[in-house]
Amino acid sequence: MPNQFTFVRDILDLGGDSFWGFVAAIAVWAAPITGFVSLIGLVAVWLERKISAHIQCRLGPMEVGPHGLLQTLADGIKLLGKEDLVPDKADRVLFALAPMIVFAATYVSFAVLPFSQDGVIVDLNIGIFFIAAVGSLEAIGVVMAGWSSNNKWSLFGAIRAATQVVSYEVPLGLTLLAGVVCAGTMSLNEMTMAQEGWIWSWFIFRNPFMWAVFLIYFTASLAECQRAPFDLPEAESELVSGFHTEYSGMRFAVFFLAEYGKMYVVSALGVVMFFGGWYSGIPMLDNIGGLPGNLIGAGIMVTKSMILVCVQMWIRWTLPRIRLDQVMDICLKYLLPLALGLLMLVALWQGILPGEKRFGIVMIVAMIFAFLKMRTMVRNVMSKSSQQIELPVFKV
Amino acid sequence: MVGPMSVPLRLPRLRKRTSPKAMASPANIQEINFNTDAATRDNVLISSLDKVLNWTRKSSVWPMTFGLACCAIEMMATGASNYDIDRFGSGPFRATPRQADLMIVAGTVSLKMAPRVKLLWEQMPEPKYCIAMGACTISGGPYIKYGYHVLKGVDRLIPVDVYIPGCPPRPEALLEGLFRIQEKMKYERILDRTREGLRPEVLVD
Amino acid sequence: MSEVNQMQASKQGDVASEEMLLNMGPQHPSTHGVFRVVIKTDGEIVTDAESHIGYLHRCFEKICENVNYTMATPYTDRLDYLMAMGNNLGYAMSVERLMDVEIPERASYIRVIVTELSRIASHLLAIGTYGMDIGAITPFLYCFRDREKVLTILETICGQRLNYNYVRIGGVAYDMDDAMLKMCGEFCKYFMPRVMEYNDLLTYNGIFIQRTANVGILTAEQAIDFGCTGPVLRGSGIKRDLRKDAPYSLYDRFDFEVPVGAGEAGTVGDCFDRYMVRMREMIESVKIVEQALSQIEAGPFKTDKIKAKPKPSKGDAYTAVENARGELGFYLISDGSDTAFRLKCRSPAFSNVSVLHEMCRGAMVADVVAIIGSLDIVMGEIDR
Amino acid sequence: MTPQDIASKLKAKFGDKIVAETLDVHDPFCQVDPMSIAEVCAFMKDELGFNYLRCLSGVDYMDKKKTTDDLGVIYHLGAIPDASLLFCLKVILPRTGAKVATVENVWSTADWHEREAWDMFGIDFVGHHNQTRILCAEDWVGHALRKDYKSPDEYHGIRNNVV
Repeated sequence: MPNQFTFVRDILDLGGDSFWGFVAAIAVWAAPITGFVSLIGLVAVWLERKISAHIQCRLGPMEVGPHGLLQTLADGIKLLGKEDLVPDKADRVLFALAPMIVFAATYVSFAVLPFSQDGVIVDLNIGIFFIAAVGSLEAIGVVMAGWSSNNKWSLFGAIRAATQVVSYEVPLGLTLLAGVVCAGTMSLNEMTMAQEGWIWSWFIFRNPFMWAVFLIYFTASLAECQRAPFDLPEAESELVSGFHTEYSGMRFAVFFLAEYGKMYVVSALGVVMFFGGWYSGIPMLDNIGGLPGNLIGAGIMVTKSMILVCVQMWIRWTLPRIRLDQVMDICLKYLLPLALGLLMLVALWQGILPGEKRFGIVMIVAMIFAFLKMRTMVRNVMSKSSQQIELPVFKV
Repeated sequence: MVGPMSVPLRLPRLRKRTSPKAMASPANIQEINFNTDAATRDNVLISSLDKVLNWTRKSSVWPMTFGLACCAIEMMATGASNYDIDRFGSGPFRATPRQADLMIVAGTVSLKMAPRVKLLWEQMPEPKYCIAMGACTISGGPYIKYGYHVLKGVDRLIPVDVYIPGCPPRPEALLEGLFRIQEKMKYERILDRTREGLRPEVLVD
Repeated sequence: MSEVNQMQASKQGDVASEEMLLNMGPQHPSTHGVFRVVIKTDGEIVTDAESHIGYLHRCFEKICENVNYTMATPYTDRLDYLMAMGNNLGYAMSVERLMDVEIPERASYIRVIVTELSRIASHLLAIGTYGMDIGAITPFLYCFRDREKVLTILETICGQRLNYNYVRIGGVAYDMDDAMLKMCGEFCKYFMPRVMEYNDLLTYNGIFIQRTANVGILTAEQAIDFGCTGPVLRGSGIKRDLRKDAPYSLYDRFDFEVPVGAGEAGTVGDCFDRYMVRMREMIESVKIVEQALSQIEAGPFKTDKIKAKPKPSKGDAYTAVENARGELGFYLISDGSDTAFRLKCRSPAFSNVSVLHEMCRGAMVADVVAIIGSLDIVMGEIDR
Repeated sequence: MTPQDIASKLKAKFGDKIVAETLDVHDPFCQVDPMSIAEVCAFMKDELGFNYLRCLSGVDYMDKKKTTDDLGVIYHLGAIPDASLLFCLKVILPRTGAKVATVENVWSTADWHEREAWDMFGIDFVGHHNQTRILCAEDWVGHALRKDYKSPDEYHGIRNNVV
């Protein structure tokens, strides 16, 4: 596939196999990713504060810039200027290293995330595998942070994080496998291209079991990001601030940035696997090609990912926190067997009807129907549960 | 006017608390005179950088979740929907002192609690600010006369920037206190160290 | 920290699991003030807990021995600052009992109205912060939104948002005019649908039920043994409410239920039961306010038999009222002067929280937070 | 059960350990010998149904003219759910070496109440498992609610005087 950004390739080729060429290539690619991660962090934090505020009948940041748009920027620069504290009895090396590792784990994932047809830095043929591998590095950083802080709350947070992240790797990996089975490739680019065409060729519609796989993926990814209701490692009401209790200033900001970066990564991966990546679902729009086509694709991809990020935030500000043993129950008793069963079903369907896209139309109709019925369904479930536990029912 | 680059750009330095006694001594005034020549003081780059840094600080004052008594309920009300301190960028109440900029001492400090208040203050990273919220933290309030176990004013323990009277102060009063802190931050010298820590009365032109 | 070092030291040997001492508070986001509990944990399981109080000891009883009866009223506000009207009422009633005076009917109605409104405000805060302890932050803000409405009414009546000093010895400080009574009625109409909103947001939530059901079970025997009262006792299934059992003021004129825990989601006496008791008590309070509004008639709002410096006759009496947290008692000894000889405050949360270590045993660290929240402690009252 | 019944039952059971009885006041009470308060309370709980200790207060009876300097402990007993069952027990103690038997084995709630009475009045509850200060700091000097208590000027280097 021809790469539009040939000047970068030129730089890569300029160096050839030499060390300095390698360094130059890294520098050229690192700059835009760094910018993008920071931008995602800025926007996502602002969105989070605004969304939470509007959920809670508040306004959220209003005074710093129009509608508080500059709020996160101000926060970031302020955190840069704060005193950098290392607790007296902390393990200084690990303490300094931990945020870097956590951030690196997220940061590296961006190398293989596709933005548009040609807008991918490295089109690894094992891209999905790569993301899963570096993603779990984060747990190491978190454990380092918790251990080195020499604070019991931090240690609690770190151990919880390790338990949770390692357990949820398993159902997450199985759902990733389901995506791989559908696409027949591990490359994220090729996986997206397998969903080219009308909206029903997206995997979530094409395969009747993929929507369930998506729900499991989304749940597991929430746990991977340590977002509510799985935010036990930094549970504010229990563990003060969890593993980053002792972190201040820039180091804390790095943790923060990594968290939002990770949210974007899992959302983008979900978009690639289930929602057709950079495809809009309308072939005419997707066939433009060239630089405009790539830009439109990148816009669609980022928008889709940010919508998923917003859903994560919506869940965070609605649900209470789950207890550790319940978190493990959900993972090992429900998600894992479900994911295994669904993987088999997905594979079975894929074996019977390998290239069948039109089934997606049926699924879309069914989903719209279910969505319309959902309101009454939820009401029914609620009234059933209210009968069961005899809650007060009032005339509204 | 000398160009901006003639002054070496230094890393942000922390606010230094110099005791007034040391500032007033003649030797110090000499030193200040030596440093404050017109060239460095009117430096455009540094003072505008200062403005930006001050703006960021005043726009994101993160308070610590530190409720002691009745005033804490009003502090919670200030963070809640009706008053919404988040509008001014002070929404994230941090549970740990390490990530907070502002300590709102909300409620009566007893003598049993006093060492812990001091510890928490010392755990906060610079630059840090303190609001004494309510009569009890200002002077002991209603407990000043017969309250054997009550600290008579939190300024006996830690430096206080803004006092908010009331028992308890209304949420609007707390917001006003926050604005006063922001006002204070607006005129701080961070990079322009020639003026750092100077009080108006010893600033010799 | 030494424990961490010990763990490091012990790792060369066999896999020995050691207990870890975890200090929670006095500055902790979910200890509701300055409560401190030292928990002994084995991993995430709590093996023992020890409560430490006194970080907000404000010498209430000493002050009351030094200032006259009228001047002591504002200090009672600051005991249980979430339901200051109830404290005022208890204190005023204890002095009135020693003085043997009758309170005008209108004053009693006003007392009931403001006390019940105050109870709603207190329970709203308890429910909101309980949601926050469990990890749901949004219900907290919804509760505060409606709590502000109560506070606005109370502020209109007496000019303060939190510590009212409104219920005075011999009546109330100011009369309530018709506009204020109308505000109360409007609030009652506004409030009922809101309760359904909290139910949708929190009570029906599966995670919330999972987190609170079968957690922190307090049996009825334990509750009585430790002197628990209020929603904590009623959550354990015992129908005890001083408003019903030993009616004071005008509570015998109103028709209301005493909700008790029935183990709807789990076992009787778990956190969910205590939460539900508070939820239902708000409804009952609204009912009482509505009845009081329909019954109140014109008349004096305070008795003219009591002067600015009341001097009760010599003697002692223990008077208890049902506050939002349970039985609030004042034991007053008078020596005939205008200053109390001794005023002991029996605070409900003091007894309620003393059972904490029994409830925490075998729970998880996250449950400790849920249990403390379900006890609904107010440190101003515990430490006095 | 009227207060008269309760008082007569106590008299019949304990004889001269019931020092005095006063029944025509707001809260009818019996005055009990300090060291036998525990058995009286156990009897009240097991036989008479007072399963609930409403309040335990320490009192310093020293008045301004210093006609007396006794300390006292007052037990307000009640029952759950029967709210009409009320009675009161009083114990009078000498100021120095005030000792009274603990009732924490009868009602667990007495544990903290007795610790508070120790903290505030210096009344020694014999047999209490953990008689430490509860409200004041652990290294606090003096018992604050005694009438002759003087507030300290300094605590751990923190000025505590008013000026």
